[in-house]
Amino acid sequence: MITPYFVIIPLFAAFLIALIARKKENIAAGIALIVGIILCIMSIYSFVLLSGNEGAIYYHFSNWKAPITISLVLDYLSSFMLIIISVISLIAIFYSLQYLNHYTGKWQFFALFMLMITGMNGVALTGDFFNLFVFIEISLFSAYSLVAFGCEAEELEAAFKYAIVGAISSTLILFSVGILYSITSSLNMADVGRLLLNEKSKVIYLVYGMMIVGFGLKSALVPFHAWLPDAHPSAPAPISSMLSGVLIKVLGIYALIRVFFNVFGAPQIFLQIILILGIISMVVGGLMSLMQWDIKRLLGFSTVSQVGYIFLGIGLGTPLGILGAIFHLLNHSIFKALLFMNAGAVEYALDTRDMKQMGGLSKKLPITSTTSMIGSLSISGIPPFNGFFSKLIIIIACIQAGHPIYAGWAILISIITLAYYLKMQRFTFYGKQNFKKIFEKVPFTLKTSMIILAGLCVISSVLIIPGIKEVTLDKVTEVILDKTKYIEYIKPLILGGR
Amino acid sequence: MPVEIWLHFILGFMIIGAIAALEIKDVLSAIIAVGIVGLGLSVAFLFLQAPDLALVQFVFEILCMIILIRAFTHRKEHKIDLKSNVVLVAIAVVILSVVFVLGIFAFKELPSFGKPIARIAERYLTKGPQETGSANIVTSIILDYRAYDTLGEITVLFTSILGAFTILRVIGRKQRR
Amino acid sequence: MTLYLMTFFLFLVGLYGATTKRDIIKIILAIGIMGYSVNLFLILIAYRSGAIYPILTKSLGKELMVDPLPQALVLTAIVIELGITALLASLAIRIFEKYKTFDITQVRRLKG
Amino acid sequence: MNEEKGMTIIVKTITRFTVWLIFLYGLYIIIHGHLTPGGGFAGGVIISLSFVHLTLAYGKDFFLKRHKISTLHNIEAGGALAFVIIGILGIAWTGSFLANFISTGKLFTLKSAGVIPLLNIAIGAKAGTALYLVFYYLVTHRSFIQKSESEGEIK
Repeated sequence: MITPYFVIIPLFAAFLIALIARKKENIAAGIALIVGIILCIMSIYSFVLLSGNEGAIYYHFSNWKAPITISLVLDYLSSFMLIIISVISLIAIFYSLQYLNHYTGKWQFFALFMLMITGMNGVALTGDFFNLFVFIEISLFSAYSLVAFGCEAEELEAAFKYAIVGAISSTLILFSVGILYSITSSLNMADVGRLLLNEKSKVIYLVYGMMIVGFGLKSALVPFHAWLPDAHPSAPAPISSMLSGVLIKVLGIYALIRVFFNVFGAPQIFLQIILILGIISMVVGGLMSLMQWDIKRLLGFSTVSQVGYIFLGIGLGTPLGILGAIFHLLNHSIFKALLFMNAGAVEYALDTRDMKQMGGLSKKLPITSTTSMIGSLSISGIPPFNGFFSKLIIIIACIQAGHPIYAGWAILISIITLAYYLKMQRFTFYGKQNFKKIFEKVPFTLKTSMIILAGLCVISSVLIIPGIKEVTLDKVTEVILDKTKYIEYIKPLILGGR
Repeated sequence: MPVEIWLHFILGFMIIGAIAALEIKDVLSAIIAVGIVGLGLSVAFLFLQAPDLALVQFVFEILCMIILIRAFTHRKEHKIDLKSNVVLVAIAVVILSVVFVLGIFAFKELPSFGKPIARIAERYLTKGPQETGSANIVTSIILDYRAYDTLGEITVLFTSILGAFTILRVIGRKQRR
Repeated sequence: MTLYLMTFFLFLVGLYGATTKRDIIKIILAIGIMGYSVNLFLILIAYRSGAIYPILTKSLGKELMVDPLPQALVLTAIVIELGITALLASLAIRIFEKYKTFDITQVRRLKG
Repeated sequence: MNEEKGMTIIVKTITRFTVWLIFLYGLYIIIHGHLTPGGGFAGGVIISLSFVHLTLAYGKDFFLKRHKISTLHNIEAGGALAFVIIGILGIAWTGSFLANFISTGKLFTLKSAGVIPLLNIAIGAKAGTALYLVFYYLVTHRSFIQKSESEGEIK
């Protein structure tokens, strides 16, 4: 049973780093790297393992049965999220080995990084509402600290805003969990889903509202997005790519999908709200990105816009829409991580994030420039790269579901995306040279990580080829759309003993 | 007097304390007002038959007050007569009142006070002591039935201490050349 | 029912403070108030009329006890609240060092 | 309140008696967590309050002369690690993480409830030191950092 080890291993590593590696930074980095590799192998293995276990593995703690104790549910959706978490985090750990040369406190960085992975893995696996809240808090606490890692004024300010927003949203989620417990007297997600089938009280709408606001704040949907363009750029580059690439997806989008599709059974009012908010965030994020001159802020607003695409796909509620959303989620985590790492490399070389002080870098930093070009083309949806396919699926799904206007918006924003990324390329890597001198060359681990991610941008398009699609993305889509399977397993165990 | 009336009294007291804490000008008084709200909560826990929580809330409140007072009140430069933005306050009050009115309709549907469903609770109460050997059933839940949550809890505490330690480094970045 | 509504009102008071106040210390206190109200709500829904605390003693027989599960949850929630208070306080101290003020409207190098 | 030297002689004398009472009460709460109200966390907070009490009365340097801050860090991480290790031992004995693998014993006696008292002690050690560390860092932030920089503890 490998399920609990996804949480135990990084947790153990974090405590171990705090115990033995406080003065020895290389040991801390080594432990983190080893854990990253182990988790990466385990997560891919878990996806393979599922096909032999009818698509779901359940694990119960402390030797008790489900509604009494906490259960972990490993199905294709969880496994998919685990793969994203572990692959991106492994690359981010590798990237930060040399990126952290200019920071103090390496061991705190790696310990907090391990705790962030613990929290996200816990969220992806848990089958219990209160446990979801606890693990959200673990990953958020480490995220606040890592955003403020540089201890500059702006970073502290961004971390404070993020912490306030995070605390409000977590409190809302806890309140709604309390209401759910009151009407069902259970905390297990599957059990709650089963009991809500014949529950017709109005208070459930209050729960919907609180959950949408709570998880919407975490995933930066537009009325709740104000913290993201501050918090994500302020962090060190590997953390920015973790936050934008993985954290908001696990805490916001994954949690919303799990709660609303598998537990509440995709109520129509939820789909409508998510659809509208998704389109608004797509448009607002895109337009705001056009006006940015700080390279990382531009990427931050771009995240808001791309998250809008994902929510558009989810809000359609059709199998094709959800397939597109899932695929775009994977792709976005790859190329947004890549783009933040590029920005980090540029910042490492020039010590500035202002695009007006760059220009003509393509000759000095050829690898950074090339990989950044690949990332930009992917995110704006140019054919050979993965972003094209996921956006295409979402647009086709819009037309198929009878919303051609939404498809039009998606195409328009895709063009705007291309425009602001071309602007970024033009002012950063091409055109007139505006910087004075390059402080330092981009080190080895930074280059390697960027090349790997750029390779993944091309490779992940393979997932959409018929034949491979059926065993990967379609399985994930099935889990989301099939509510009965998720809640079924709890039935024979009601109030069971050991 | 029945428990409900006492609780109404304590809750009213807590609401007044909370509003006072948010509106008072002086930092020390505001922190103490919140401390009173927390101690009111501790008393409410006693009335609601939760002695574990009353104890934890009580000591937690003392520690929090000591930390906040020592961390914030010796900063002489700080003046706290800040006026909030009137437009923002108006918007917030309108939205929150709407939410409150919606809440009136929603909370009617909850099981009424004093009559919870307590489906799983029966299981814990009847079999808990025999199965875990702990006379304190709350302890048997947090350390046996749901010990994984407690692991999460100590991890949260660990993270926040490590985070505070990280944030309080004086020098975050080394000088660039 | 009125008890639930009063708790909800306390929650909204905290939310009001966290969204409108300008002073960083007041915002931290408001977050604390929100936490209190949620904890109280969880314990209110666990109460059974005429029940006693869920701890066995030798002299007691089989008496009605309150729901122990929310008490276990609130124990965890209190610790989490303590963690967020500590983290916010340390952030506030550092912000005061850098900006020399606790006024959130002047802590504004970022435009978001 | 003078941070360096602490409070007056009266406070110091009374503290000398009360601090042990507080500390022992915290220990009692931790050890009897499975029998009476309280538990690891409540007891840990009380123990940390006794340290806080000392620090407030005697000034912030008093405590550190006796115990180095890194010892406290070790106890904190060690307590957390002990919790995880007890959980992993559960896997080894019964196949389930955090399982109660020691026999539960007789109800109402101190030596009952299997691993619960051990977990309580681990939580108590962790929470007690952790909360004192938070207090210490927040209250003595500036001077602590300068001092440890000169000692080379923080690079």
